[in-house]
Amino acid sequence: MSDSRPSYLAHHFDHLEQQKQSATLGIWLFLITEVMFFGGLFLGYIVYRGLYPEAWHLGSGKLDIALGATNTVVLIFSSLTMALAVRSAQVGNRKGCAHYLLATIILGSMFLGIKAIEYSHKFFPGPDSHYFLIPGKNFSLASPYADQVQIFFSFYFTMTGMHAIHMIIGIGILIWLYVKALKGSYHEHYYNPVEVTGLYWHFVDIVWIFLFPLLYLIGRH
Amino acid sequence: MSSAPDTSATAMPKNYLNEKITVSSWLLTLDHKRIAILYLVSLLAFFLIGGLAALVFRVELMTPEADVLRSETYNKFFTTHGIVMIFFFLIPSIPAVLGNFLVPVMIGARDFAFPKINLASWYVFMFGGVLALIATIAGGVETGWTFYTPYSTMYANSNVILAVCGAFIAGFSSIMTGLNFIVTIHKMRAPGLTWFRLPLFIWAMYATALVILLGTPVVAITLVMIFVERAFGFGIFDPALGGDPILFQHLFWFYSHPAVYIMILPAMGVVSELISCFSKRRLYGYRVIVFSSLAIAVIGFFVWGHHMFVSSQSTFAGLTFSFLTFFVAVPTALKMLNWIMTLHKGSVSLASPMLYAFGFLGLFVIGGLTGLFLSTLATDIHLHDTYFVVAHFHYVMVGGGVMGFLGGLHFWWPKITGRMYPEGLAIFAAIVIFIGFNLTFFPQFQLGVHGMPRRYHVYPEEFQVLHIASSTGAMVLGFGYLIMGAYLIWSLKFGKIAGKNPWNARGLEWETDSPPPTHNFHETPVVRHPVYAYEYASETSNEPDVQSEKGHV
Amino acid sequence: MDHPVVPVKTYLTIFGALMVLTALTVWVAFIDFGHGLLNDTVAMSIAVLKALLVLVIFMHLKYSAKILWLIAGSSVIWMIIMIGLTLTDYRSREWIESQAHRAIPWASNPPIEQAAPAADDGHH
Amino acid sequence: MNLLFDLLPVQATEYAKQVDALYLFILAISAFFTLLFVGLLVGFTLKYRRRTQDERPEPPHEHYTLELVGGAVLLALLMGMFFWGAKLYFKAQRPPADAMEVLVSGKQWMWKLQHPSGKKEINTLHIPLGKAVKLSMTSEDVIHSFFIPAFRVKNDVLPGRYTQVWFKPEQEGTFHLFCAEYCGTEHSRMIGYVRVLSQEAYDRWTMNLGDADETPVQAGGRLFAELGCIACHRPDAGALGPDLTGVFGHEVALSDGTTLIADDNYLRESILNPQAKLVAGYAPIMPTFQGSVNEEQLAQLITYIKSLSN
Ligand code: HEA
Ligand code: HEA
Ligand code: HEC
Ligand code: CUA
Ligand SMILES: [Cu+2]
Repeated sequence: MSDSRPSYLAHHFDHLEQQKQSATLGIWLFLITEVMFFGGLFLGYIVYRGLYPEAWHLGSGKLDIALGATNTVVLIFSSLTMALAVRSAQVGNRKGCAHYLLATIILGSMFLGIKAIEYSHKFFPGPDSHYFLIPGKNFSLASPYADQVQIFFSFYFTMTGMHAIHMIIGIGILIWLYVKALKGSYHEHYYNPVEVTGLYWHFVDIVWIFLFPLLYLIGRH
Repeated sequence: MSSAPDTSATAMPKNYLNEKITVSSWLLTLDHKRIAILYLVSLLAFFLIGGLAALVFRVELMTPEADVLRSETYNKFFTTHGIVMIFFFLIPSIPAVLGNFLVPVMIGARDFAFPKINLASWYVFMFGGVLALIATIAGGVETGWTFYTPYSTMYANSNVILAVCGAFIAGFSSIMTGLNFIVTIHKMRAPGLTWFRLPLFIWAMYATALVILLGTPVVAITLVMIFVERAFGFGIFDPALGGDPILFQHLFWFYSHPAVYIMILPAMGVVSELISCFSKRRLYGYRVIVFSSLAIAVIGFFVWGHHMFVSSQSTFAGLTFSFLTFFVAVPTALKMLNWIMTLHKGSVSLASPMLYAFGFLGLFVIGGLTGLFLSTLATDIHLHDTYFVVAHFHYVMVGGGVMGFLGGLHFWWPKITGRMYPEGLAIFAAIVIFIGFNLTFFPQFQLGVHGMPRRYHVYPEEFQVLHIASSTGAMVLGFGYLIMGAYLIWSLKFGKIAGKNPWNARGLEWETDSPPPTHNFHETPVVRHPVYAYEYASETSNEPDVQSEKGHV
Repeated sequence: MDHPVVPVKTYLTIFGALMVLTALTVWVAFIDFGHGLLNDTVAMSIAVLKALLVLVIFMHLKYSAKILWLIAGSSVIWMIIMIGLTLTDYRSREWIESQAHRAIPWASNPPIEQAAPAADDGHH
Repeated sequence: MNLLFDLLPVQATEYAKQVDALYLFILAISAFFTLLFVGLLVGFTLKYRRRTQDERPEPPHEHYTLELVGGAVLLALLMGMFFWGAKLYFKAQRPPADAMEVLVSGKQWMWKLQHPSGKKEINTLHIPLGKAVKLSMTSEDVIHSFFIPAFRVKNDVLPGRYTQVWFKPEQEGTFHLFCAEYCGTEHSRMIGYVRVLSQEAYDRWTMNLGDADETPVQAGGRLFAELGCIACHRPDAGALGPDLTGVFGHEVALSDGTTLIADDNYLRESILNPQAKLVAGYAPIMPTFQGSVNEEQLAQLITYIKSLSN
């Protein structure tokens, strides 16, 4: 068997199919752990929202819905380009794969850029506003619920922060894939890394799909 | 016991140990067997650190007054002891050492599905371990291993940040190992090795890996929350803002209760192997044991609130969790039953690994049954946070987990190193450890029932007698471990050559050389018989074992 | 058993659907359904729908082995176990502390404040 | 007591005896199974010990009757433990209505206690024999836990919340009081005693030292006036806030349509975070008193409000 082994088949696997299935199974199992990881945050969110609904409405009202919605669009768009990158590799379009990866990287970075702008609004609320929304000693908000709103913002920053860290890691991996894709490493016989990264990226997208309504859209009516 | 060919040949055939022996060939190895050795050495170091910390505070506890340690130091010591023993010794112990070594060999694979991730897991583990050690030894953390808020986030010193990071990072290494196990067991079994031909050790690893994957991320995010609250002043559990410290406990125990099954399931797997081998027959109710492992893994996630009966969670929640807790006892009890019934009409011999298996059985029964006092609401109100709990969890973790680990280590030692240890000394050490253990922890039940709270540095005088007994036991126990360490190290160089299958056991791992060659098998094995087919000569042969035909006396 | 290649058109359709749902969820958030819970339910249903679209098409679940469905499903189930059992605590705190003692027929003591009379019939 | 020979610690309450009965029940079951198990282990090992090197016993049969029956029997035993334990647990959760209330405040590393008479003490709790006592507990910093082994009671003491423990001592004497939740450096020194005195002795003790202090109810009433609560909470028609007479322990209708029974935690929340649960028919104008009252004053205010319901 050894003479017919392609270079991208690792020594301990018998055949490509086994290697491919292992990779897919592995990443899905990893995604379980991600669900539970964010699940812990969702649990905290739900408990406190149940205890302090008004504070949650107030806090949510302080978020910028336009930026949040834009980011949702950007991220879903990046999921599309990611899916197309995988597809290009599947059909052997090496160039297309690289291009779509690049597009995904750019969209991902856009998301982070917009997130950074949003964060900075909380850090530097501007001369005419009377609040400072970073949790901690200096947190200030003229409201009887200020304390509980602070908990809301602790969750806001932890959740979006954890999400952003996932994005950053994803973009790092994508850049590495992009470099290899430029060299034509991924093609119809071997595209595991692209597919696996794609699954991760879509998952991060799904997390945002939930974060967006939970954080931005409550109590708007 | 062994029919090992007593060759005086000093040079072993080419194997994973002697193939290449540069430092980098070890530190950059992708061979699961070498990674297992890396883990073994590091884990023993952690065990030593945790154990010595225990010895020091046991000495302190010999008198009711503070004489050896200051309160602060005492607290740092038991915290170090708990964190190191749990996160850096017992949780990884069997999976990362024996599991790493054996899973691919037992299923006839050349390696894990993801060897690089496997190596990374060791580095991640060491990185986390070093962080935690810096925190606990250089600085000192004094929160207890449970990190309860608001103490940990608002009052304790800031080394807690480092310790939390250490535990967080170690979690990743668990996850990597667990992931590798599941994928490998699913995708890389040798031809003929169907699910119900898998050795029970593999099943135990599989169940453990499930718990790891589902539980560990939750403790990770919990530690992140502790981290942001402590480091950035985010209000998450802070009661002054309306935060709820009980929420932390829910999150923490959601992982940490299942984690106790991460510690015990692998030991149960080892014990299944030992009992089968030293009774020379298939286990009674093989499938029951398989499904009880899975049941424990699943039910283990429903019971965490039994650590919080007096925490002032709602009365109804206490009731629910108590009720659910009793259901984990059933699959465990069934395992016990099956092990015993395997001995019935078996062919039982008491080699040193079997002694550890017996130690496990005897001690885990006590540990498990005392768990029932704690899951019963009214009795737990009294016993919670007393030495009764301390005794309970040492009986299950040391009496169960560590005994299982040592039993497995002895059983597979010849496979791992290619050499036998001196059997007489091994039996002696096992007995010393058993006696020392009971002397240390049995008196603690009595202490607890009489109200001695845990994590107490100074205590009322009437408790002293039992504390002295316990401290003495700890010395005996330490002495037992010392003998064991000594002869194991001795055997590396001077032990008798073991040969392929010194115990006449069944299982693919015994069909290859000891120590195995780098890719485990010279050619891919094909399994032809049910599991534990002691009636056949070997797992892969077509011939029934000639010996077994005339075996019945 | 390679995944079949999904046509670009399918991807685009799904993308379109996701965009529409995003717009919908924002729009709907500004409508008052009278009861806050209803707003939440709608928002979460849309989010679940979106997630399913991503899972099934973008993540190829539709074309994958059963085991991957099992994995995806069990992760959600486990999250529900965690959240659900924790909520048994939060949801029942006031319930039991102030009045629900009565609801447990086999517990015989009178409840804290409602002294003797309530205890006679023991259960409502 | 002698730790070496006494199976159980002092039983200073009726409840302790009941808990111990359950304890002995589980102990008996445990002893039975341990002995059975170890007996079988040793017995089988001796009886079926290996006689020849190449002995190969029959593989066991695969049928599951033993497991099924065994599992069912165990489950029955376990459910017995559960119900018995739960029954006692409910008892421990529900103090009798006539219980004397002592306020407890935990603080690193001491117990502050205050009696209905207003008498305060630290780390030693004097209580009369044969009288039900209920402790309303809260913490000023971290989590502590109030533990009296002789009474078999224990409950965590939390910052920001009230928890309770109750008991009815039936034996005079001095018993240990421990902090059972790890709370920092001097956790092991956060201990004290419970002194159970005869009623006369208790009264004498109260008289001796207690005359200078005002009762919590008195103190609460004074604060109620001083802090201006009285301005809004007057029992007349035009008052801004609801009349607090008879609120405690009774149903309150909230503005979101739900109702609840006013208990300690509700009163506490109403004072510290008034907007959290609005009483139906009132505007959200009550200011928060977070920061302007300390734990002790808060407890006194609440005791006062409770006294309005008697
Ligand atoms: C390896 C680790 C391990 C294992 C396996 C277990 C197993 C069990 N544990 Fe334990 N436990 C711990 C480690 C472990 N525990 C630790 C570390 C703590 C303290 C943490 C801390 O606070 O620091 C703890 C604390 C702890 C508590 C909280 C106590 C308190 O703080 O107040 C409770 C309460 O229910 C409990 C219950 C149980 C039960 C019911 C089992 C069951 O799984 C046991 C099942 C086994 C048997 C029942 C015995 C075998 C059966 C037979 C011989 C047949 C006959 C049996 C019957 C009659 C049923 N444990
Ligand atoms: C796996 C887990 C584990 C293990 C193995 C141990 C092992 C021991 N523990 Fe454990 N213990 C815990 C987990 C563990 N513990 C936990 C989680 C806590 C709670 C912490 C908290 O409250 O936060 C605790 C708390 C705890 C307490 C309660 C402290 C308190 O509440 O104040 C006590 C008291 O006696 C104690 C004693 C011991 C002793 C004497 C041992 C002995 O078994 C140790 C014996 C070991 C040695 C003496 C090492 C010696 C080894 C050698 C000499 C050589 C070997 C060398 C080679 C092989 C090369 N431990
Ligand atoms: C400015 C007016 C005002 C002051 C001053 C005030 N309250 Fe109130 N209080 C209200 C109003 C209005 C409500 C009803 C709406 C609500 O629940 O917030 C209320 C509700 C309450 C309730 C809940 C009553 C119920 O029926 O359930 C309590 C208890 C209470 N107040 C205690 C206090 C105490 C103690 C103080 C002083 C330390 C105080 N209040 C000071 C206006 C006031
Ligand atoms: Cu207070 Cu321990
Ligand atoms: Cu537990």
